[in-house]
Amino acid sequence: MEQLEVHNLTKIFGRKRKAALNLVKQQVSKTEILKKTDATVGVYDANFKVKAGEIFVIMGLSGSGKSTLIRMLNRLINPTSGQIYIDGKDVAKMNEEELRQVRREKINMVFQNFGLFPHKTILENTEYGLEVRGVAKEKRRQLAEAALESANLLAFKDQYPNQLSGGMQQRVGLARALANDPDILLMDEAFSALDPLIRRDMQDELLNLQEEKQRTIIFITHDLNEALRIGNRITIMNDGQILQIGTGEEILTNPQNDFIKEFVEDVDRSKVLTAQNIMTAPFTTNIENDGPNVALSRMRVEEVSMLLAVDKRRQLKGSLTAEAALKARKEKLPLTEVIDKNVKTVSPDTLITDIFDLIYDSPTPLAVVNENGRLLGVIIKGRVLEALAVNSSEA
Amino acid sequence: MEQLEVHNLTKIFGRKRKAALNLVKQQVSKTEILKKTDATVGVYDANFKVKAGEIFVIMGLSGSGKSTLIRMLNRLINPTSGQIYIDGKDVAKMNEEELRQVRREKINMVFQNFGLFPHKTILENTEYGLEVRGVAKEKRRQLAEAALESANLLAFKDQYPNQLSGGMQQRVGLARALANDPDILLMDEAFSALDPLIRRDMQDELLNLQEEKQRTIIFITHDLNEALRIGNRITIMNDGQILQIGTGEEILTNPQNDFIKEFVEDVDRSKVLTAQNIMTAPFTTNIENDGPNVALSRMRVEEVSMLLAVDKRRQLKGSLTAEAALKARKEKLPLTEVIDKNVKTVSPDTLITDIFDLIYDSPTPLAVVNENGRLLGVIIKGRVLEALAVNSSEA
Amino acid sequence: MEFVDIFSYKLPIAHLIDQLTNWLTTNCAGFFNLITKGGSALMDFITNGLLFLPPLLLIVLLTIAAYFGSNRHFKLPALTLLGLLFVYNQGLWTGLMNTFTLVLIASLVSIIIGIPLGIWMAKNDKVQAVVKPILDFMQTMPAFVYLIPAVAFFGIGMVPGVFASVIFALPPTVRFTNLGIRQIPKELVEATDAFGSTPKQKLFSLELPMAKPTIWAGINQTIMLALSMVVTASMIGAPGLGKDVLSALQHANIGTGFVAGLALVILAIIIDRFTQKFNQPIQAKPKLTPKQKRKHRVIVGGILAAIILVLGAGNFKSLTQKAKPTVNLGYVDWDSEVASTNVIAQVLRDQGFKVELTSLDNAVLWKSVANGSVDAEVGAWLPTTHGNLYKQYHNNLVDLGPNLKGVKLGLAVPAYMNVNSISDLNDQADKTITGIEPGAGVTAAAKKTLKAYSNLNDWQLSTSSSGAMTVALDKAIKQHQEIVITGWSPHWMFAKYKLKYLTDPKHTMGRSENIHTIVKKNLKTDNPKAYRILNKFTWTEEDMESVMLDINNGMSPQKAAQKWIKAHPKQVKAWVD
Amino acid sequence: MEFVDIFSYKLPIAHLIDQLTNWLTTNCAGFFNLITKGGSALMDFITNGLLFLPPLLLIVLLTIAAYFGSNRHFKLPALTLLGLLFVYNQGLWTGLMNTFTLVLIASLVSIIIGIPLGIWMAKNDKVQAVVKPILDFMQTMPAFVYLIPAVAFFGIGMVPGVFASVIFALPPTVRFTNLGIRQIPKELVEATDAFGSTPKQKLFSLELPMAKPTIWAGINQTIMLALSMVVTASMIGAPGLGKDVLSALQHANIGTGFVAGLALVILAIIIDRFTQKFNQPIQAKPKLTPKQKRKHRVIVGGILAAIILVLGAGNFKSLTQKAKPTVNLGYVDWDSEVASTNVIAQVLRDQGFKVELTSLDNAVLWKSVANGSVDAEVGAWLPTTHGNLYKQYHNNLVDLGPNLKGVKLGLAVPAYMNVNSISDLNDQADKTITGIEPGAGVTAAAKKTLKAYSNLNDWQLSTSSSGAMTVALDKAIKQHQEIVITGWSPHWMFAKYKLKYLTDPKHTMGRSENIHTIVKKNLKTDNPKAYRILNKFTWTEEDMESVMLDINNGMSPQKAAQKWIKAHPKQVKAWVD
Ligand SMILES: Nc1ncnc2c1ncn2[C@@H]1O[C@H](COP(=O)(O)OP(=O)(O)OP(=O)(O)O)[C@@H](O)[C@H]1O
Ligand SMILES: Nc1ncnc2c1ncn2[C@@H]1O[C@H](COP(=O)(O)OP(=O)(O)OP(=O)(O)O)[C@@H](O)[C@H]1O
Ligand SMILES: [Mg+2]
Ligand SMILES: [Mg+2]
Repeated sequence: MEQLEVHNLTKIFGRKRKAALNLVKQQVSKTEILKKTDATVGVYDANFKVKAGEIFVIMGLSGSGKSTLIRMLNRLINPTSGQIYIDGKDVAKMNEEELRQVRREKINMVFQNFGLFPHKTILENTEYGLEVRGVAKEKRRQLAEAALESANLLAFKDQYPNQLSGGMQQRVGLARALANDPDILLMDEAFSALDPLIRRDMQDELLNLQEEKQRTIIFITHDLNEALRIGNRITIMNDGQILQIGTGEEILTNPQNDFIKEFVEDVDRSKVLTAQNIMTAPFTTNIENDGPNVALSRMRVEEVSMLLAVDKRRQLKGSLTAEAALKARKEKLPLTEVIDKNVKTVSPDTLITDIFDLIYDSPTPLAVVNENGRLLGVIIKGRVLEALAVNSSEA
Repeated sequence: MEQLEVHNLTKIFGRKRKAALNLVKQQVSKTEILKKTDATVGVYDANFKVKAGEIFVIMGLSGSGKSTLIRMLNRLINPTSGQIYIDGKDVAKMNEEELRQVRREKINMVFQNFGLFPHKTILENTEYGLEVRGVAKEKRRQLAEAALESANLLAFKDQYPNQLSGGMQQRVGLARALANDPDILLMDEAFSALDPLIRRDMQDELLNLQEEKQRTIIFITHDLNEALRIGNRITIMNDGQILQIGTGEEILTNPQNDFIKEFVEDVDRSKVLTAQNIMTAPFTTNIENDGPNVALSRMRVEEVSMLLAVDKRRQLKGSLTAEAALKARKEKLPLTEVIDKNVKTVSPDTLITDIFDLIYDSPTPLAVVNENGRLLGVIIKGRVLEALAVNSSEA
Repeated sequence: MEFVDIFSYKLPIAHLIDQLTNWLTTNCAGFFNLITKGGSALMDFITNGLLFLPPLLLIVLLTIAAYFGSNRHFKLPALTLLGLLFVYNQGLWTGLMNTFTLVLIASLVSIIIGIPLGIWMAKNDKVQAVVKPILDFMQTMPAFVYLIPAVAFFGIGMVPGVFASVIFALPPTVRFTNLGIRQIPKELVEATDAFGSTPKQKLFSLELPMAKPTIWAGINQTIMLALSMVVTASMIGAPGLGKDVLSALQHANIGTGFVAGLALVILAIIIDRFTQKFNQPIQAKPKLTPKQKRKHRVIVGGILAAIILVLGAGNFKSLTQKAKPTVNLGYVDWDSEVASTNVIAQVLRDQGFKVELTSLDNAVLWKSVANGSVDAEVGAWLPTTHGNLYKQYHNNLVDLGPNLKGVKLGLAVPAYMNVNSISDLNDQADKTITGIEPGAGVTAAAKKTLKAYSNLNDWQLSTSSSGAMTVALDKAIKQHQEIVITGWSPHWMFAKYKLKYLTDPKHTMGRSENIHTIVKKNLKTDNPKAYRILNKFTWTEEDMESVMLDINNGMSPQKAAQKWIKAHPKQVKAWVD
Repeated sequence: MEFVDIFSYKLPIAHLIDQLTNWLTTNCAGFFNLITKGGSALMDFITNGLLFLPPLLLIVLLTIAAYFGSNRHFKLPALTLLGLLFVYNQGLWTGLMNTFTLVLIASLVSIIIGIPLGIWMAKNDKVQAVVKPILDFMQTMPAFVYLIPAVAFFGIGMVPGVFASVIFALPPTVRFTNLGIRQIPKELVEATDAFGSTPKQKLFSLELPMAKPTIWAGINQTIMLALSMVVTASMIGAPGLGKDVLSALQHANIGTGFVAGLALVILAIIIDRFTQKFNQPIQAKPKLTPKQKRKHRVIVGGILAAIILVLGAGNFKSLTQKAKPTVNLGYVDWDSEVASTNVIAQVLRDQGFKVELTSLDNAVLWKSVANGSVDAEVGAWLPTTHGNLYKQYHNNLVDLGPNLKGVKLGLAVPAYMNVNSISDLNDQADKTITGIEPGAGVTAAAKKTLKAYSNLNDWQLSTSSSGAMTVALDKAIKQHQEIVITGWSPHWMFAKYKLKYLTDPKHTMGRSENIHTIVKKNLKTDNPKAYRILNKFTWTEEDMESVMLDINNGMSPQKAAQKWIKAHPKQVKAWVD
């Protein structure tokens, strides 16, 4: 059993729920159903599992049911049908006291509309979750101030929400949930009102926290780059239904239908794809075994003017140009003496965007090595550009 | 006089405004001022002009005063000091009746927090601006329905705002302002809650409308790509002050300080920069004048294996490889006979993102030609990658 | 010490106020008179309209309205029906209608003044600073203080009652309109501002709709306070339930006072529930389609038209009652009267008259014949039972003599009781005579009897109502217990049970009576033909009892009358020739 | 017809209520006594404390409190100072303090009950459905109805006053607490829910703070209504300004009544402004630094301590004062009763008794003597005027016989009217007799008169109140118009205006009456000396009128009584020996 499991979750808003349900089963469109029954399909038949420590991102069109889905997880909205298991217990069947316990201890939320209390100061707002849990006054002040500090709002702690800008309010909502340190965090467009810089900071913060302590996060966003940056898995919804669930790469490289393809079209692939995705097999020479002649003949065969030099354990040692090989042959030097040790290397999970800087004026390809120095592949300019092309047959 | 001019506009929130003003003049930081005086600097000494028909984008950190600035333009916030001229009249000095007239006829707003009326249906909300202006019932229903249609919400017209998702509510706010067809449109993060697809649609919609009828739009966004896509000029604010105003390219290529540089770091340059920005001077041969020898010597001098072939009027005719030139010399053919006419060309304003597809597997560089077929430059892979690199000395 | 002196000098405020009141009374008399005249004309208009409809009809109509108004739920109509029937049953109908008029006008005036004032206060802090203490003044200055100026200005009656009620009841509407508008979220106010709304547009499209729940709560308080002033208003002569309360309490009749108070409460609850309809949460109402809207409008229009029509009719009727070629028969809703009235009504109908039957309280009935609002009644028991009414009104009506001779009053007992004369009574039936209404003639006679017979001097007369008496009788006979009742015949109880009159050697129960026909003064000239028929109408106890029996067996009164007429063609012919 | 029967059977609700009251009174006496004792102890404690400080000192202290409380603005302290000085200047200080205690306790009780009830209603629709009609009931059931049960339960004094006030004043707090909580935006409720708040946490951290403005508006209404009940409460013996108002109005001294009312208004405005401090918009209050907070706490603590100290001191003083046997005299605030009661009170005082005078509504007074909360009264007009009260209570009190013989009831007219006998009346004064309270004896007599005289059978009797009647009389005489009133003497109107009684050939206005002394049942054993004096007390119409005249000329009743006693040593000696 995973930490969070959702089975056949459905929510219909309005009176004629049965009729709407029948129609949705017949694949009638949402607007059609609305016209006919005055009922809105919020979510229909959602199924997924989220592991502890995972960041699970939900994306989809406006009105596709993301908020409805996430709000059913802590039962702010009562599901029309379906089960929600948190640590094996069905939230949909809990009584009030159990539900309260779960909300208090396990699951917190950042609201799309912030949900700040207008009569409480920023600090008091941030303390709220802790207060509810009965944390002692001093302790909770300390935790809340720390959370505000990391949201860069400590200076404003004695102001009231209406004295803050939209983005600042959003960060207060964020700090309030984070201060509470829940197992599961539901974040409904939690970064939408933030500028790029602070947004990046907050993303980093989230990822850092995630390293420290494994939280399960359900994250709604409209920013695919953000989704790809922080999400372990991404799900895409439309008209209340889940269309695809997968890692960012899966979705990007293997969209299940045209809708998803179009949906991810605009993404900045350089921020998603990594060295690993675009590297090609390298032409190498084992400098511990090979002599210059072997190397030169190899170059001829492969029609290249350079090889990467590795040792027996495929540790990258440098690069060997044709000239250097010729020189070694002429002067009878071992290859180890002539290789250029200044090979630019990247790790396999370096983003393409970070490769630009290295590669654009580099005469040699970049070497991709893992943390042990083992050579995995090379990156050539053409491949970089090919990967960024949307319509290339394979990215 | 431009349509909108702002001179020395300043807004300080709180009581001790004088003291805060003195401090801000001494370059004391905003948080410092808040601590000392309990007053917040909203906007300090803003100056800019916006031409009729321009889309003027404001960006900046959360809390940097964007909303405050924009809300002073229609005087929802009264400026502490400064002038705001709309069509030559100072809004800051208007009496109530004049102000009402201006708000009704000239300037409309999309609110960051939507500002929908909970007791009115979507349609009634959308009609509101028209109703205020006294548009006849039938007419206004028609206009409002058209606006809702283009926001893809017509099906929901009889629902109430609290029955809609966040993004849908935002679109209602948008439709309400657009239905009113104002001269000046203030849009405070008007697309922030929209998913990528609908957001792109709405951007297109806005640009289309802008072609039909020249509106002046002041647009706050946190999405640099969006800013670059729709903005004629962009201004960047921090701590209540305007740091830089310029076209997207100016800002991207010539950020005035490190803050702005960092701010624009994350942008997907491939969607901003065009062929023009990255092309290099081409090595050409005038095939009407030059013979194979001239071409070959040129190749030798420039250390390239290929030249672009142009005629006297620098019309691109094709490409000339070294082999082809040798062949021409050998067989005494005119160069016109040996050139490869299949050169890939792009126009100067092609986005880099669209160049990827062409260039990644192209053995030759791309030629940049204008609409008259005149060769302007070439694009080589290295330059493409260099342009995308953030830290390259010049992009 | 100068200081002490200042305090020992009492400011002559009291004197000033006296002078002010005097000045106003003498100098603004014209103005006050105008208001008084206009006000009482309006209120008479409404009350007449309300009283024009028979209570039961009005109750049914209101129940139906409640049914449709509450989206066909059953709570409100049930409440309306039972509550109003209770009031009617307790004989407080006229009071209720008068009170309703008073409260209606007072509330309307309060709302009409209060909402604009509240709006003004909400928009302007200076106005608020000035108005607030005035509101405090209005609510805490005891009503008793301004009752007397109210009388000085407006005389006695409804108008000063409304004046006093408005002073006390106005403030909540003002306060809560103010509060409601001030509580509207700032961002919504900004949204209206940003579109350049005029204050008026802002008011009607944002402020009033959003503040509605709070404003309605204020109006509800206003209505409650207006109702709470009803008793006070009655001190200056405003008619209505307040008078009933006050009069009961002067006699320390807590129970009676409570019942009158309960009628007020019922009115309050019904008004509250009806007005609550306007105070639903913003989005609860389902959106109407244009068709439904049209239907809605037609219904509302229809209801309004009906109300206006009825009000108009009530007043038109009361203005022009003599012009109509109809015969308006009044009757008290007793079995014998129902029988006779229906027979004569049917006879008149057969002669081509339009006959209106109005069931009235006995005193009202006599008053109505006297003032001509009713043409005739055929159930005047004379000389004893209705003797005092006759004495009061005899100058203003015409007595056509008996239509049924030899009805009887007396003490009656079940036949199984072993007693035959009043003077034989000693300790039967717990020494209690079960009587009817305290004001009835037979009650007075029974009292006289108790005094006159020495064997009865430790007996008591337990008055209740005719209904209660028959219930008690039924119960006693079923259980074969002893009971002595005040009886009269014709009455169906004599047909239903074996009863016997006790002989009355001292004749204190009155010798046997006759049932007279009485008509309004100028019926003879207005409608000579009807007058002639009424004048000739005469029948016997058996005739009447046969009709009563039919009715008692479930036949409708009209049918029973028709049946009797068919069976007695000659007798009827004698009347109409 | 069965249907007809149902309606002629009047439900015996009135009877049931009477029985219920009786049952409660006898069976729950212990409980009621407990409340009464506790309540009056508390209220005495507060009032004594307040009255212990010299008024001027208290005024200054309150002004200073206002100054600091209002953040050193000048409006509130100025209002406090001037307002209270005015009250003091008008000699209403004691009344003010008593009223303040009454209103304070009534408001506190209302708030303590009302807010939880309102919260419960807001959370539970079923509770709302049940409570709402009860609130309607509480606000519209006329206070007069429950005054008598209140006396039956709690005797007379502050406690039943608080009881009556709470019934009327409680609903707004409940209603607006309910409304305020229901109006809280849904997204905020969701936010608290999402964090797993318990209902209690939700209440205190969200609902109460957010609903505060609305709840305070409700509390403000509660305070206003409690203040508006002050006069009513005084009818059952609650001391305070209400008494001053009532007494002024019984004499139609509009000005004096107005001034007493004004003192109430001043109290209202000061309370309102002081409580408004709690009701500021959410974010207006500047955040306090810890140091300020500490300072704040010290100040508040100091004030509380001071209050407790003063209250304690005041009560210590009053405790040490009590020793003498008390006699509690009740009276209706009519001129004649004021005169006689003050004379006998002064006589008793001179004999070493501590005498408490309580002015009461007439029905309440009789009830109070009957249940022993009042020892005696010397103004029972028998047999006619108070005949029915006598009949009701005669078993529970002792009639010591007349203390003044030969008072008179009758129809009276201004001397300029050209009519001398009731039988001469024909169309004078719009055929209207201006009467007093509907339940008064003279009203009943006038009704009888209307019936008995055939020339009056189209006349009507317009009942109102004694005060209203004298105003109407005054107005008529000023404008030299015709008026016929129901008169009785001794009454000052005969001294003030030239009036004449109309002769009454049929004696329907009642033969002349006597004024009796009545005492509670066991006075003879409880306080034989007082009983003896009361039993011997008897004087004449001239005696009484001489006292009345002095009072009417502005002498205080006590002074007038002392003067008369001084002038009639022998007569008084006869009473006390
Ligand atoms: N009503 C107010 N009272 C006091 N301070 C305010 C008020 N409104 C805004 N401020 C302050 O002014 C500053 C600028 O706020 P503003 O709303 O203009 O920021 P913004 O640039 O729109 O930010 P965001 O991108 O988060 O919407 C903030 O520091 C904020 O705290
Ligand atoms: N309370 C409600 N009553 C009726 N319909 C609702 C309600 N809440 C949401 N809906 C409907 O459910 C659908 C899904 O709404 P939801 O808020 O989940 O969308 P979302 O995916 O979060 O969109 P967004 O990205 O715009 O926030 C919408 O069509 C909306 O109209
Ligand atoms: Mg959402
Ligand atoms: Mg903003």
